[in-house]
Amino acid sequence: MAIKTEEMVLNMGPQHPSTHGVLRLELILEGEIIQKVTPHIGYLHRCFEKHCEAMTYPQIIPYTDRMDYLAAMYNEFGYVIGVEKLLGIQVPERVEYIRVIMGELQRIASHLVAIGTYGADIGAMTPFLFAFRDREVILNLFEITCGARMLYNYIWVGGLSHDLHPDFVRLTREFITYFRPKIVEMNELLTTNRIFIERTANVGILPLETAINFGITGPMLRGSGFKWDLRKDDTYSVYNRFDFNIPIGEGKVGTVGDCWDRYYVRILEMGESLRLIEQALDQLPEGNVTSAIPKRIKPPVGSVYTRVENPRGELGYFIISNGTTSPFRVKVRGPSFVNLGIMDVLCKNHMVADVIAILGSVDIVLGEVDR
Amino acid sequence: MKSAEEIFNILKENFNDNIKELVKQPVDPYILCDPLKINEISLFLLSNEGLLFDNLMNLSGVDDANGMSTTTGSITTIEGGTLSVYYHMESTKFRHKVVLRVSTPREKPEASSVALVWRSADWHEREAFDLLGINFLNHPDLRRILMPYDWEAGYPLRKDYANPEFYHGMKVPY
Amino acid sequence: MKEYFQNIWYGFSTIMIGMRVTFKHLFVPAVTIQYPNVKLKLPERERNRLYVNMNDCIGCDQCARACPVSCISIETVKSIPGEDLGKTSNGKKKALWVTKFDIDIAKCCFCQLCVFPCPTECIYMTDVYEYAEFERSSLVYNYVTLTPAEIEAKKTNYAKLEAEKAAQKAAGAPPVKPAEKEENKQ
Amino acid sequence: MIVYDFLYNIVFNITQSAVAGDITAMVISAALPLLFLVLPFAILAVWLERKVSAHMQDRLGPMRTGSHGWLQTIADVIKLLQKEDIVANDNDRPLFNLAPILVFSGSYLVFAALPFSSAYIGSNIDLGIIFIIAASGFVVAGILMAGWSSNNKYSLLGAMRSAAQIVSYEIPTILVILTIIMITGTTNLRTLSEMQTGYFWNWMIFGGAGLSLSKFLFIPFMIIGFVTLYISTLAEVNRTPFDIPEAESELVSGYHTEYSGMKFAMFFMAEYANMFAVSAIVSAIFFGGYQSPFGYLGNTLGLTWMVPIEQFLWFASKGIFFVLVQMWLRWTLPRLRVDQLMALCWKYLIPIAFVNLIIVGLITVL
Repeated sequence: MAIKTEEMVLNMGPQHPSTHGVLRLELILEGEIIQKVTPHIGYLHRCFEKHCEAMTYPQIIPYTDRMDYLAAMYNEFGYVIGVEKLLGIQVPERVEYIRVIMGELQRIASHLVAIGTYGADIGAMTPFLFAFRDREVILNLFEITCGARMLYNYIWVGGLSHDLHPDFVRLTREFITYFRPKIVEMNELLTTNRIFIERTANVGILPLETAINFGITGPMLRGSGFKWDLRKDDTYSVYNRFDFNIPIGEGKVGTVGDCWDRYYVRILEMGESLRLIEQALDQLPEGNVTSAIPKRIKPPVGSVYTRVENPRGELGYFIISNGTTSPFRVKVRGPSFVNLGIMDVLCKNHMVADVIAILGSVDIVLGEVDR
Repeated sequence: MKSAEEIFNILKENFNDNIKELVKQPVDPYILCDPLKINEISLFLLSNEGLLFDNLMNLSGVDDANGMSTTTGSITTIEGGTLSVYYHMESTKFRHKVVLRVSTPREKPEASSVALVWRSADWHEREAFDLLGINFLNHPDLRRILMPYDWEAGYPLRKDYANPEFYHGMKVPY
Repeated sequence: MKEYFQNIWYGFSTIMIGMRVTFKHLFVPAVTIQYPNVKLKLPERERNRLYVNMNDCIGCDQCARACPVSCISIETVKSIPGEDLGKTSNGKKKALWVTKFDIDIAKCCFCQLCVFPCPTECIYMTDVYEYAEFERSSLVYNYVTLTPAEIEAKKTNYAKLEAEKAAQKAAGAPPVKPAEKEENKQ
Repeated sequence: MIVYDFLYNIVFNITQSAVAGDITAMVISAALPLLFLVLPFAILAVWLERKVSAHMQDRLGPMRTGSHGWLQTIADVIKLLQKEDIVANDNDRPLFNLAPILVFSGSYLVFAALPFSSAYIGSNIDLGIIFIIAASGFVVAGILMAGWSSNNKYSLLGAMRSAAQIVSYEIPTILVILTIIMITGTTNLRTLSEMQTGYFWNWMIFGGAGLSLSKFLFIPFMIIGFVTLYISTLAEVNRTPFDIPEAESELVSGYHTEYSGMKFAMFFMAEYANMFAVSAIVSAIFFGGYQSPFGYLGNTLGLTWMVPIEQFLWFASKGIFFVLVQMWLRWTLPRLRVDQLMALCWKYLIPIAFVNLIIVGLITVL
């Protein structure tokens, strides 16, 4: 006679230290083995899209900041590209370069949070604080540029709210020289650590076909070994002028597409972003950053779908204009939202502790999942 | 790499009347399709050797608000007209993109689900169902996603949506 | 067997490397500061509490319209001829009495959108960030310089003027010709 | 022993009863560590942990209460004492209330048999080491009780993990201790410490006293034994990388999720007291216990009364050193998964400890 067992339903979240916000995962467990994961989202739903319909185009920008609050610059970036496409305006070169610099700094900051919290999820607190210490330097750079540390409202339709601070270029170069050794240190402390590898290698393997079918993008897709980066593959702004690599998961310590690969892609991407920033700083042209800002933003009737490579993946804005000063419909395709949908596939037959490891490697921001 | 027109022609050959027209606009032209055949069209787009649209970038429901609008006091009601769903897809191999659009009557908004073609559509469709009330036929798990499961005050993204006064005894507009 | 010992060695060596890193950091000076005792110097573009310089405000309502969260509410009364409201610091002539200028700083999202449209640069963000209150209502800042009595006076003055004008119109000011009216509309 | 005799004499003089004197002296001398060692040490260790972690992470840590925040833990304890004691409706009340006491007494029991100095050992039992192992196993019962009675799934998972973990890791611990027993032939911790007297090369980690060939043969195996013992004791006190029972990021806080106020403080204190206890055992077994590595100042100066005090200081500093290493490990390493934890125990530690035992046995026979 078989031993009678009972499935246990464990609600992980909405208040839980490592669900990165108010996410609820309904785990169906057999012992400690996961049978099924059902993510329940919406605890942070603010109806961003409904808000947009009542506001003018520039007023939406502070709201886009609040979606993916760890990569606010990039949210603005994507949004303004969409509106500029609708308006059909060209922005000055200097603006484009500054946007790229800001976007890449933001990518590093966002990846630092991802890596740091991933370490904390796995149980190592020190990398978390090291990551935040370094992120602080980037936030200081943003602060001298636009006065805000997290929700910038810096990138505007047709331009920027401020020009760079006179010290910005020097401080950014200092940051680059400061930060390179820190990546090595992070590798020593966490990436190559045997326990960390044990916890993440061969866990939550995401095969490439599944990833594409699920619409997975960003470091997750690249972790599965697909060279796909919108900065190169559907280039926007001035990214085509820079030389940078797209790191992909190679299965160095486990299988291609496991948690470690996703993590390591982020580490490598930080290095690539540093290279990008260096090149952009070298080529930074002179110019006026506010000259192309339209007085009144009133795009013609039409719709546009733009997408940018957010630190978390493909951030898409679908904007329909009906010719008034506020959009008719804005739909956001959040990378975290789509990436979270794969939790069930990744977690099946893993243990409770792996759910945390997998969720950390998906790197969601609930502000954007729930919008 | 195929342009929207070429894709439209291929689709027209295969699906005749289910493909209505190619609407041209300055930025992204889109193809208007039949809402109840969209799953077959999608499957064709995904599996056709020359198209291979393997990545559904975005799926968005839209309230077209093109019906009769009557306003009494602060409450607006819209009758007739359509709700639409836009499908943005691309091929990671050929790097071409296409936009499909289906329109379904507001009173009985139904479209067939593409969640089994692209799994990424699953949550997008749930979101469109949740916020606009578009019923996706044959969807594996059509539940509310962003709003509370017991939300009864209608679909927030419709243009005639009005906030309820109370939700579980809590006053809604603060 | 070889793998077994390699595993052990790998585990040990990486743990040692990690421990070396943390040990080094024991002697690195801390990056944190003792906040209320030590304060960082804020950069000049710092965006914190809003401030309105009422001497310069002309009551144009542009900031209120730019605000995405509607935290600014402004009411104005037109001045009557003969009243001198003074000039703003950049030479604009004021024409409106600002009878209400409230900023609900609890709602404010610090986006700075209100600052840019201001024609007289009278609304700006300061570097004050310690303004916690015990009451939510005390976070609504009133910037109006007029006393309630004055506001009442301005309102009645204006109402009187309006009434006079209306009376004048009714009394026999030459009515505008219908044809002209239509032209104006077009 | 001086403490015991001293107390015994006082009571005996008053009551003229040997039984009364024996019992009173035993109770008081066994209770001394609680007052003078366990609580102060726990308070010190919590503060140390916070400072060590802070400095490793380029932070300052507590700075306000007292110089460099050394009063912080005391303030925390006072706060915890004032807090409401929350017992949820569905908790199993008797077990829920009993569990923290059990856990605390489990870790406190260990202190009774620790040889703090040649003059003082709470209870000088001959089965010292075995008693300590048994007593620390006692903690499992408390943890299981806490997990079960909390009626919380996280607590239950944590408790189950903890039970499995502690029970498994006792095996390598005992195997290593058996190696030592085989060499020294004693389980009395005081005798064991006395055997390692003199200079540091007489410590067990360097093969014990004497200058025979076997002493030098022992050294590598003693080091292996020490590392194995240290790792397994680390697991027994649920410290990172083996803190899966409380695994903050997975199980919220594991078995003490539902506890608040003083009951939580008891778990907390027990954990830190335990840390010192296992470090003390490691130092007693391998690093000469209370023995100074360089001889005693008291002996040189001719002040024999100073020797026990010095011994106590040496013992405490050795213990605290190993506690610091535990903290250092904690703030460096991530956490293992529950199955990997078991794999480490059964696939690595136990075979190594066993082979070590056999080899040491062979050397002893030779």
